[in-house]
Amino acid sequence: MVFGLLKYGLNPRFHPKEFIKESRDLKPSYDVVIIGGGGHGLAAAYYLARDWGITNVAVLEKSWLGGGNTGRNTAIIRSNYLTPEGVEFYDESVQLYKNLSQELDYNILYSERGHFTLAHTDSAIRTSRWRAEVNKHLGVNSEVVYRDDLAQMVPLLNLSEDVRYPVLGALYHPPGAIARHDAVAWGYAGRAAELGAEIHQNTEVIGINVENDKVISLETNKGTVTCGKVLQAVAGQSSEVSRLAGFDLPIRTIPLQACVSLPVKPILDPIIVSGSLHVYISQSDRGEFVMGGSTDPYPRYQTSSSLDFMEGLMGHILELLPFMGELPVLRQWAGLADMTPDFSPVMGETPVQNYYIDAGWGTWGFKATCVSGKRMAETLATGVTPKILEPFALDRFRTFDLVGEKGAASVGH
Amino acid sequence: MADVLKPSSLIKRSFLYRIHEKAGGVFIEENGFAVPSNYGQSVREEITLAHQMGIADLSHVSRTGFKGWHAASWLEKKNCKFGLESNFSYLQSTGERILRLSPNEFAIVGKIVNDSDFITELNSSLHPETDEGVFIVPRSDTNCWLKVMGVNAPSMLAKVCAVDLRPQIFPDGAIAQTNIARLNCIVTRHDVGLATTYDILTDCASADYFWQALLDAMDEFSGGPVGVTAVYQLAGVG
Amino acid sequence: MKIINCPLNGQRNAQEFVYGGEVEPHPNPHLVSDDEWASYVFIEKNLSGKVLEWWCHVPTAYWFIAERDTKLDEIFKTYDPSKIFKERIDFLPPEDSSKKTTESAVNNMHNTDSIKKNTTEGNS
Amino acid sequence: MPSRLPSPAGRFIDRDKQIKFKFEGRSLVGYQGDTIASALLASGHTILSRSFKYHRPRGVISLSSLDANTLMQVGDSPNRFADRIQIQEGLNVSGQNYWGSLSNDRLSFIGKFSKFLPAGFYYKAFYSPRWAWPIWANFIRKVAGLGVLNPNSKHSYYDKEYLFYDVVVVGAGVAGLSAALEAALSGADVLLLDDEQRVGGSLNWGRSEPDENADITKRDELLNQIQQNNNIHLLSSSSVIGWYTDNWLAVVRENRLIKLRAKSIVVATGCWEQPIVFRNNDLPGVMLGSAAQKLINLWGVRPGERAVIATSDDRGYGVALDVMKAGVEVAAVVDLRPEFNECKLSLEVRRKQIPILLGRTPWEAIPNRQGSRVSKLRVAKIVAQGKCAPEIDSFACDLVIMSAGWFPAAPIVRQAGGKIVYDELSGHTKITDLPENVIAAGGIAGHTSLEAAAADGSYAGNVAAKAAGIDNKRVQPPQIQITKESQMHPWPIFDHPKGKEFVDFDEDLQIHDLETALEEGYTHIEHLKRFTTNGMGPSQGRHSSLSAMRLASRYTGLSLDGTGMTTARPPNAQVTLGHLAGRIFEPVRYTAMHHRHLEAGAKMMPAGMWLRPEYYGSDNRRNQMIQEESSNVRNNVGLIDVSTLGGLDIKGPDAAEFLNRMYTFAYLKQPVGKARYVLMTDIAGVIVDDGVACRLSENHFYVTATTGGVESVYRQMLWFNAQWRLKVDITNITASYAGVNIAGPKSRVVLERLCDDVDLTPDGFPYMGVREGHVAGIPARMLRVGFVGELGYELHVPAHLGEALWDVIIEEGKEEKIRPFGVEAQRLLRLEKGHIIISQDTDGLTHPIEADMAWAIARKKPFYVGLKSVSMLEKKILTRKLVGLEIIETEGSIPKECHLVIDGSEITGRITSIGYSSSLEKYVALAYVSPNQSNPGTIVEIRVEEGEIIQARVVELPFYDPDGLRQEI
Ligand SMILES: Cc1cc2nc3c(=O)[nH]c(=O)nc-3n(C[C@H](O)[C@H](O)[C@H](O)COP(=O)(O)OP(=O)(O)OC[C@H]3O[C@@H](n4cnc5c(N)ncnc54)[C@H](O)[C@@H]3O)c2cc1C
Ligand SMILES: NC(=O)c1ccc[n+]([C@@H]2O[C@H](COP(=O)([O-])OP(=O)(O)OC[C@H]3O[C@@H](n4cnc5c(N)ncnc54)[C@H](O)[C@@H]3O)[C@@H](O)[C@H]2O)c1
Ligand SMILES: Cc1cc2nc3c(=O)[nH]c(=O)nc-3n(C[C@H](O)[C@H](O)[C@H](O)COP(=O)(O)O)c2cc1C
Ligand SMILES: [Zn+2]
Repeated sequence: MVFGLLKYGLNPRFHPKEFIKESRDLKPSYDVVIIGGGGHGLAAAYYLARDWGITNVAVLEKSWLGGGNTGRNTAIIRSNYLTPEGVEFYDESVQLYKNLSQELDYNILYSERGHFTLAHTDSAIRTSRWRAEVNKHLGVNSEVVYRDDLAQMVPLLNLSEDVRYPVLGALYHPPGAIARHDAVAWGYAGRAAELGAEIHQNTEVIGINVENDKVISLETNKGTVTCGKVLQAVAGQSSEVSRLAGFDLPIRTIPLQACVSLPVKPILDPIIVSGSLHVYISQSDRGEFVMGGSTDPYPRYQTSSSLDFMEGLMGHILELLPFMGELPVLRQWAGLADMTPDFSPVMGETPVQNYYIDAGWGTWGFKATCVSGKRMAETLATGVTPKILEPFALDRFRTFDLVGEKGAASVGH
Repeated sequence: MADVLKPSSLIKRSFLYRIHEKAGGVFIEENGFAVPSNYGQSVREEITLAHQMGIADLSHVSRTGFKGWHAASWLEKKNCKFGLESNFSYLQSTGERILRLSPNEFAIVGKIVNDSDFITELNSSLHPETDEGVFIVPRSDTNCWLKVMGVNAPSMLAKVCAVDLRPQIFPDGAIAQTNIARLNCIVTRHDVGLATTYDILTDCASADYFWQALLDAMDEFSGGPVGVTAVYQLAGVG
Repeated sequence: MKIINCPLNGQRNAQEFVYGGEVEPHPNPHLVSDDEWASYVFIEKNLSGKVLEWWCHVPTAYWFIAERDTKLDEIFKTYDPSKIFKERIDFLPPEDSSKKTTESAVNNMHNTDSIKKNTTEGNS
Repeated sequence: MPSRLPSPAGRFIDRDKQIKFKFEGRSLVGYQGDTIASALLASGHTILSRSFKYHRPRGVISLSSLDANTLMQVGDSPNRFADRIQIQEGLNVSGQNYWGSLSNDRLSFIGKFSKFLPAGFYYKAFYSPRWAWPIWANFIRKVAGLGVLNPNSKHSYYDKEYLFYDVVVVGAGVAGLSAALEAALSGADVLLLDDEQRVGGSLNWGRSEPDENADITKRDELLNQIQQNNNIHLLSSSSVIGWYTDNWLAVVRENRLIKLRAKSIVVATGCWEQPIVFRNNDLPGVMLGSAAQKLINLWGVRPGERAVIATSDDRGYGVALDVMKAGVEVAAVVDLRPEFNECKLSLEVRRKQIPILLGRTPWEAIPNRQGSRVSKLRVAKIVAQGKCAPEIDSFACDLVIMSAGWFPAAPIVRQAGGKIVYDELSGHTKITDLPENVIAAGGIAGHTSLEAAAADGSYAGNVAAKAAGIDNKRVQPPQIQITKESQMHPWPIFDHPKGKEFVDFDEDLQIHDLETALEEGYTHIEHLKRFTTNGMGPSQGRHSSLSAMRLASRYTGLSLDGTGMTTARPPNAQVTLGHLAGRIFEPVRYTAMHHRHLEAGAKMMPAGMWLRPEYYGSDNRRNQMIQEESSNVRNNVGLIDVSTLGGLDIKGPDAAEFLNRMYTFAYLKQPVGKARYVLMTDIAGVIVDDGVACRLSENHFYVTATTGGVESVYRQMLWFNAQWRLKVDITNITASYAGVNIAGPKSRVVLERLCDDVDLTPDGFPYMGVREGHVAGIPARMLRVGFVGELGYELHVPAHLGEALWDVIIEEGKEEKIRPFGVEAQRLLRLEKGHIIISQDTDGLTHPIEADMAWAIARKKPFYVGLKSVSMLEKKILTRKLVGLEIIETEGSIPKECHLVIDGSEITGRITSIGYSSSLEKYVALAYVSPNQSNPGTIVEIRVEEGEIIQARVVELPFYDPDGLRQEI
């Protein structure tokens, strides 16, 4: 509400109330402990309280909340996945996102832009069609568009045939959106705390005590906490934390970088992605271009920036949008993607009882923040994995029941 | 005009012959290939170019390769002379060079003129049934061979190659197996006469792309293509 | 950009290399359970710290092994795979597995002291 | 009003060279060496930009680049720092982010509402009711952004260069010059870089002595020595935009990106002068001391007529002397320190009888009537941290010079791991935690006098040479002297009841904005940054980070070190997408016959790194051409270029054993002279490649691989054998061989004319036979394989003979109506034969059983790469199966590849390949269906565009010539 702002201006002595709460001391015990104060952990805390009335909850964040990938991602939200499992899952998230500002009473600046995944080869056209067909089957708006349509819809795009990889068409997904990534974390944190959950920053889990295959308590840099159930949602640190609980994961931690340009007057409305050229780009409401590409060439637990990333990325962007050559870059950064072999997340039960996992979000997990928070909360509260999460169980890597998103996900955000 | 040699009249063809034709190449026959003798300039001018910044296509000159766990001992038996150091090129008394690419892999490049039978003989003296652990690598087809020459060659290469090839760092005979303009290359420093020279062996299928990329990089040094006549003269063999 | 010391080609930019995964002995499919095999196929150690891994120098298609700290992104050592994989490996069914199997390589790998002596020192 | 000073003022300008340029459509004149900003000020323009949010008028603040106040549109280039770009003849410059004109921006009304728009206001508004948000979003979007990108602009020529040095010195002030000299004297190969147009750093414009020439004399002496030293290479106008792993520096110099590898680096980038935070400190006419000195000394511009100088250290007195020299009247020097510090400069100022006010601060700048420039400064007494007494002195002035001290210009050292540590009592900073081969020197390292900075530079040069592996004896580091003149003011932030005390100029943030955010709980410095956007603008916090830290530290009670700084990320100076892209190297591979295809009118398509003919003929006749090409193969003879197929030579005593492990079929007993299909699975049992293996001799196989797959197949083979240690040699000979497939009933006739050393009779050279012989005198590996299902031969010849081979076959085949065919016709022909194409008819999870290729798996061998996985997958219930479909007569739409097979509400599969078979006169397809739909005769439903349902019948494969008679004749 615009009038909400009046209080700031009309009353000189107005002091806003604390929205992101200072953490108190850790209690000795909680019903649920969530490891990781990223979007996923915070959303789970919120839905535990809202949907299930479970409020004796602590979110333990080793650094500052939202400072992991949630604070580093390019904020693309869409549901045009390839597998029916994927489409259904991400679509539920998109529906939740649409109302999230109202739900949280906090504007996450959700903005529908339309999302184009460019195809430069006929095999990419085929995959686009496959996705479009599966999407339509499940009621998600996606269609394949060709060069002529593209020329109308995104006139800025270089559709020349004289480039190394000419654009042949695209998968167009009108609901594709961006949001203010930080606001999602803050909004969930603020409301979760309001409902009673505790958020402890600078609190790192350094040990997990398991007895008879059941989690008992957690060791942190601020002492031990016993716990009923635990949700691990630590993205890039997934393997390290699960190892504390005694099991390994099908995950590689690989840096993923992104960058932002200086702001210019709005010129590009939709989100443009090219899998073959490894780029994605959108223009934010501040006028900056937010740009990213594929993951770094090798795994590491380090978020340093690299020059080769920028060189490769810009080469490809200028093939698509040659007029951007004179645009200055403002900043580059990196996050830690937790990549799975089938480009799909790992959610649900683990070999350790009462210990649940939410991981494997790789380069695409921001858009899933709402649904995974909501459904993981449900899983913890009821002890039953909801149907929508079943395909993503950790056990699929034992039984060879992989989710086939790989084909669609080379640069999938 | 009847006796003007056209590259397509011969069956052996360099991947670059159309580029040479477009650049005004005047062709002579060498080793079964039509080879640009010059590009319409005088030999003197092309020599000057080669001293500054020139590029020549030597793809017609013979070359071969051997590898395998017994390749070194086999080559030694064939009177080839080379040291233990890998990534170094060893000059043979007959004028060929042996590029030791690894303990077990060798590339052999022929002399630029009077290309001897050395390589043909070496190739045919390998008997796969009996010579265990030695395998031939068809270098003359896998790779095209370009010579990048002149005082500006190091600066030009510094625009397209991330390895330090400056003369004081990269001595005559040194080899770098690396990337140039995103292509895998074998670069050897083989000075020709007084001209700082780099021999580059790279993917023949990308020769077209590679040649253009180098021409673009040498533009600021006013570099250009040099015919073989100038190269022969520089090498003192013309 | 990271410098990687290729045992064959010396110090080169990381761009000349591709990463090849953790060094993990290829189990003999006849000697492992389905679960063990599935875990070989999909599960990763993904350690934050010191690891042993495969790298390939692309221009020479040369595979080697590196000891790297994934947290500091520092490479301590690189060496030829023959330092670990010394002998021929066969994957025979149990009846005739009197011949060598992966076990020897596994032993070599854990016996890293013997490796250290003969290695090309990497940059750090 | 600023104006140009008479000659000889202005060390960077050449008054003999006048340069005309355009600003806001009007013609202006400046001199060679002028930046846009200096030329504009010299001609009396004080408003350079409009602020991001409130559209307030802004002038220069720092003149040290990355100053958001100087952002301008230069031709097609948006957001250029006018304080760094030199004017050139004809340059077209304009202001940004206004509606109306730069001097009269109609959007400046927004500033009136600033109270209602605290930091992060957008998180609290606009979203309710939900329908209203898109409207608001649209409005916000309209007013966003600064400069303008021209969608039609061409991108200019950019390139790159790699350089290597023992020691790289970044920053050529007194410290950098001294460091370069010392490192070079130690024997190092040195590169000295500076982003200014001339080296010298603050020696070019500063005044550390009453003698106005002392600094420049020092600079000339050092430069002279440097120029005599052959070990030093000097680059000015070169900005280091980032430090990256292993001392890899990115440098922007004109249109070139230089990538520098340094054994060691000396960072001597000096310090950034810090503003005082007081009301209206952003008005044009309020600037930093260094900016005023630069204007006067570098560009000969008088920055104003009457000045008040507010300072918290002795350098401010040097500034006072400089402005007086430039004919500016100094109304007062306002010293924030409570006591007078006697030094040469301050005594000189006092001697000149300039009023000096101690323990005071600027409290409020008052704009002139148009609001375009400062006209008065109100000065108040500091009574406590950030608090002032009510009594005020007022000074009429059009220039306010401010300095709250100097803060290390440390992004490079921080990217290299260094930390800035504060001594809160002395206000002093130093750098710690640097790796051995990165050395901070001079001002950045906390040395505040010229002598100390010079000595520290020499020391650093020495250490750097040592770190670069050059043996030398070290000199002693100079001691850091903490004196009063070096103090950084601990709290130059003065909260005004009416606000508009700007902390961050880029983002229009006032003290109040940061306080609100802190109260709302965004107290972590990273939260404070992100919530308020403090430090997130173009100058990346150069002038605002320190104030934000102070405010956070006061709120939380943590020390400055405990509060910490936000991460330093590249770029540290302006770099464009064009610079980073450089020349775009996209290698492309041509087969030997490439130009023949073009001459024949082929439409080329990318295939991996190669280009292949898709079909021959014009776009509008595509389908017709494909049909004609394929039926010509069926009826006569066709020729296709297959050079791009991967080729691998596998040799040695274990060659057969090796293939046996890599591929699913059996190869140990494959006869010499025969070819056999190869199918590769990865360790997860997924199909990844296929081809044929030809046994040329007992120990030699020639194996083909797919065009896109060969590189990774080759690499995988080497990787496996690095572990297995089989006696085998693997060579990728893809490029060495050009290949053609001559196919069709008349292929033998044509080949017979060209080949006389191979028995081509059906018995002499049967189906799946392999021979070595000559075709038209060209040595060839000859394979009788039948991907397209006709009599045919694959001929593989040395690449340099490929074009001649093509020519001669086309010539000799004329009589038989030979014509080239492209990839599309081939796809259709093989579809009729039911052959799969890996990655079209398979996907990232397809295993051989699903692809109906169990026949290609040898059951008795002990091992192949995917064995265990395939057998585990075999035990599972099959979920899909690849089958042949024929489309049942339709009037309307034809399914396309990847249209879905539907069973009720279920997706059971999809079409992977489809085409019209003119031989069979119907559409045929390969498709995945559910196993219960896979029996021949089953009718399945396919949903096509617009939801229409098409029926298809499952049929046995292959569609065409099921007994393989045609390929085996
Ligand atoms: C550059 C980049 C671009 C991306 N772009 C997109 C995109 O456009 N769209 C999209 O959908 N997704 C995108 N992603 C992916 C997305 O950001 C992530 O998948 C998502 O944010 C994961 O959220 P999370 O809450 O699981 O993890 P995080 O936000 O990373 O939170 C995990 C938290 O756990 C904490 N933690 C770790 N270990 C411990 C411990 N031992 N104890 C306590 N706390 C611990 C961490 O400090 C961290 O704060 C992108 C990612 C990156 C890096
Ligand atoms: N008298 C004055 O007004 C005044 C003002 C400031 C400094 N000083 C003196 O100067 C001494 C410091 O000298 P110094 O040599 O350390 O610093 P300096 O400021 O003199 O020189 C630093 C140089 O580095 C350049 N630079 C900064 N970032 C760069 C980048 N990313 N890429 C390329 N170049 C970059 C700057 O343009 C500048 O030329 C201090 O001790 C002080 O005595 C005097
Ligand atoms: C969508 C998005 C937009 C961003 N926009 C800006 C920006 O305008 N200015 C800025 O300085 N940083 C911007 N950042 C980058 C952050 O400053 C920061 O680099 C990032 O959150 C990673 O944190 P780190 O650099 O502290 O490691 C943006 C980040 C994201 C994810
Ligand atoms: Zn990505």
